[in-house]
Amino acid sequence: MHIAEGVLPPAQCAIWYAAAAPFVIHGAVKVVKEVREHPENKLLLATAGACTFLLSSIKLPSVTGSSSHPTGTGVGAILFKPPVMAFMGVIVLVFQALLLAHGGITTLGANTFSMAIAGPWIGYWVYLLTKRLHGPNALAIFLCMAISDLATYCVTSFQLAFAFPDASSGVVGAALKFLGIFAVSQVPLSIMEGFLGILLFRFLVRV
Amino acid sequence: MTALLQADHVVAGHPGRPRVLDGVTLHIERGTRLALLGANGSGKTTLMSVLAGSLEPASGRVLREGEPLDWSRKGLREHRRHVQMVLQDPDAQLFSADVAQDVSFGPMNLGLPVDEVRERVDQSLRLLGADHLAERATHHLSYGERKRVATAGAVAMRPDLLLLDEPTAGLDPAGVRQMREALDRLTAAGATILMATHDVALALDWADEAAVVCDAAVRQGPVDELLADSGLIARAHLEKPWTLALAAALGLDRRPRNLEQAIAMLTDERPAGAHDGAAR
Amino acid sequence: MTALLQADHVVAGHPGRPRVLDGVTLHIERGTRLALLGANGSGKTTLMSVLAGSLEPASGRVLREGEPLDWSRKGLREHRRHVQMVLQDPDAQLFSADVAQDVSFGPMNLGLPVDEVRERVDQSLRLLGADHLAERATHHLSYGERKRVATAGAVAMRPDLLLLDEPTAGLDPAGVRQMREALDRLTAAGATILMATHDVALALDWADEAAVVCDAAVRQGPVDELLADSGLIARAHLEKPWTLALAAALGLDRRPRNLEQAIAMLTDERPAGAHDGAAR
Amino acid sequence: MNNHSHHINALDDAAWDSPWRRRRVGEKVLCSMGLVLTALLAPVWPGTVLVSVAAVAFILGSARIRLHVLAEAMSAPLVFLVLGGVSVLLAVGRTPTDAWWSLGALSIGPTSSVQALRLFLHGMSGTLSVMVLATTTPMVDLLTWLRRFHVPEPLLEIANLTYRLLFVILDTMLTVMEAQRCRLGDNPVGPMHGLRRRWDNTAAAIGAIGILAWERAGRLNEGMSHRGFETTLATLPVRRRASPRFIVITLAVIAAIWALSLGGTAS
Repeated sequence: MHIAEGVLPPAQCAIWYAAAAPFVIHGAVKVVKEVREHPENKLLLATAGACTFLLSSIKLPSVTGSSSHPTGTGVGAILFKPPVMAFMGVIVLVFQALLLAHGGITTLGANTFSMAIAGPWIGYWVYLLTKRLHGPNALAIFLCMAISDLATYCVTSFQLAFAFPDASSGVVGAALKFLGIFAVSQVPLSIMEGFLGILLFRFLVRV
Repeated sequence: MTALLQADHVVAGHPGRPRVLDGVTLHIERGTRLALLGANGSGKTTLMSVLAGSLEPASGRVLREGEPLDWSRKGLREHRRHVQMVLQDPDAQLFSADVAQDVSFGPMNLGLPVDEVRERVDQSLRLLGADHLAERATHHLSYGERKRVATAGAVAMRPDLLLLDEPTAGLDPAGVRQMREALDRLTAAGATILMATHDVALALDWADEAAVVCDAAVRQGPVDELLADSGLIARAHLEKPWTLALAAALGLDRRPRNLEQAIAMLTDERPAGAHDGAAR
Repeated sequence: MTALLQADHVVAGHPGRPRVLDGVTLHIERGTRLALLGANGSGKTTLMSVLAGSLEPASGRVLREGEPLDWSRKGLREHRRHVQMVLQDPDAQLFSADVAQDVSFGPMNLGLPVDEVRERVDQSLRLLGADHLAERATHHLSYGERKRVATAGAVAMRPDLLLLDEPTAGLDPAGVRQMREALDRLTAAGATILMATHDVALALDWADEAAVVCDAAVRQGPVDELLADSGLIARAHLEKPWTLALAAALGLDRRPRNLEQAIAMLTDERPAGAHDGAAR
Repeated sequence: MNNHSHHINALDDAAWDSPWRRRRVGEKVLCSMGLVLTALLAPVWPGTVLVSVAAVAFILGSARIRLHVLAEAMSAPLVFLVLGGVSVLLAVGRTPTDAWWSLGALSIGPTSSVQALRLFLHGMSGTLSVMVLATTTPMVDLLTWLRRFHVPEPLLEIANLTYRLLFVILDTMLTVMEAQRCRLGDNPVGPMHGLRRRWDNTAAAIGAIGILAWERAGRLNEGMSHRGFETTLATLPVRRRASPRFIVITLAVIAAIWALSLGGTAS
């Protein structure tokens, strides 16, 4: 679920760009350093980017009909660490905006913040925390995937709420409204993505 | 007689090219070996997808045993019990860690009891000459082995009709030989096979019938007749098999299908010593 | 005379199989068309990687114009100006989505001025019969077109020697024809070509010399001589080209290399009317 | 998923075949982003409508993109905009005094409907403006163009490789999915349409695609080292001729939209 082009007012576009920039620059610096040392890693990152893009093109039908799809950022956070995902997320989001008309350029900052920063970071923290508490691996993966998905959707809902506060109940009311509407598709989706994550890692271990 | 599978005035394609096939009619009779010939991009794979129930035609019908194919979920499940397709690239068709597990994929989806699944896996690997590979990891197989295992995965569904896309492409001579032996075993076990191939010599030697895809349509007929037709060959951007080209160049009115028959033709021929070999 | 490129008692392999090649010696003279033959997994690709400077042999040497290859970064850079390899799978080589940009990669890497790069790109696409593709997207090309573009990428380096891995595999007859015409243009333009292939008939028709990889070693010689050697063919899991098999079966002491020569042999032969064609 | 992948190709194909392919990327970016900013900043009425009209005129008229390509591309954002619009339209909480309609906590009033309309119009005109770029400029051209802004080369190379691998892996993905369908992977026998097995099969498919993608990347890496790849992937810049006329038209259209919008509100 990405915010479409034109939907956010200019000031908020700028704020989200500013909020996302440090994370993305941090990630980009890491990526540049990484591939200077290991040029062959360019391809691995590109593969991860391409796979994330394609995974997001697996559309699951949802009640609201909104574009609900697995974000895959949870897997990426575990495999590549969140800073790298912040940068790769920008590439994927630009591709989605220009190849699928999904998301936008002025809303890129906001979408990056929700999908490529908040999602992976929160998911990754939960993953580490679960491991620290000696939780089973499968649980850690499930929580990472599901919660990174949920975090993305919560942040997006708040972003929309700031832009379109409810006529009677303000930002909080609007946030609840967006959370409610998108919950119909996003909550089951994030649980499914969590299970998919477990199955996927189980499959990868076997192979 | 009703054909095992039949395409009836099929029009099909994809958004960028909606009429890759434009009114294709094809009959596949039980027990035939049918070679599907055509240049790259002529629509061979599109036609196979339509026959396999993977691509619904824009117009026209697909009939199995005379019954129109039902494109619902249930109808397709039934169709795939009878018709199985094996794609050219084996790698993208093997999605399990080991060979036996991969071959069991189809039968497991049919919901069969474990014992029957096991028996089917054994039998199809045996038919493909791949029983010694059962416990191997799929990514340790050679290209030729992967091709045979991918085919075994389709054979395990016990289909009446197998649609094989370029089963010998990329194989070395030994690999081609093994694949052909496997196909012979499958035919002996009662399978009807359609094979799409670029290799006209193989088609002539193996097939009974041929279907040539050309200008978005299909010409079907005895394989030696179609492949001897220079006009059709040129239009379809194919090549005449050397045995037929040789016979034609020598003015012989025969259609040898392979090296042995060519040798027989020439040894029959030579004692006569006549230059006008056309007199048969 | 010093060979353009030479492998001298090369032992090479990979961690899982350290002696894929075990004492291979091979000479490539300037201006020859050399066919590299062998079954899948025999070590053809390993040998080509060694010759291309991509895999350092465990022992033995590679010599270019008599000088041992310097395996340092700098030495390899120099080597690649002279020797270029094209892999079988074009998608393993084409990294840019734009054809002209992709072909320009090698020359740009050489640090040439932009105008010369542009000229080289144009010329190599023209040699490969792919000039009309310059502005197309790589992912819009057919398999055969991608193969020719990948080859153009190597040709743009203006190498003395081209190592081509299965340049015609997977192509339809028209694609094979186009690739052969391109190779003829390259030879005419002065390139020396080594082609690894499974297609013995193609090798016999195209090559001057052959090198057969068999039992981790290489036998080199005139292509018609090696391919007529039934013992070698069997050991190397190859197949005799039909023209040679036919001549042998008819007891003719000739080695026709293609359909035309076979026809000529038989029309020369037939008027004599003798059954013992061996008397030539 | 099949349809969706064609959707990936639809905009990309249009961009490669576009008559504007030979235009300088900077000019197209100027046109597209100029319209986007106008859509965002100019008064909603008639600014956004004029921007939409101008964008459609550029796409269908000047760049000769086929209508159905644009229509298909717009279908996904349209769903988002309608949904977003509806959720803004319905206010929740205490019904405002000027509400036109209410049902329990839900209400529709002038404030919420103006907001909803604003969201919809901004979204439509913004997305259409971006489509000016998306339907006429292949991603590679855009990435090559970004070089002049001193974006670090490795980052652009990664983006370029991502784009190339996208189509290679898409092919693999479609083949894997088709092979699974053939063997009833999406349609197994069992309770709830074989739900349990469908999950396993989906995971197997995604895992297989991932592994094949990984292998492909490894092979491409090897192929590139054969071609002498060490650190950078320098390629030839494409030559394009500047078109002052195009720039003038673009600026004139944008200026006209501003004039009409501001004039409209002033009067």
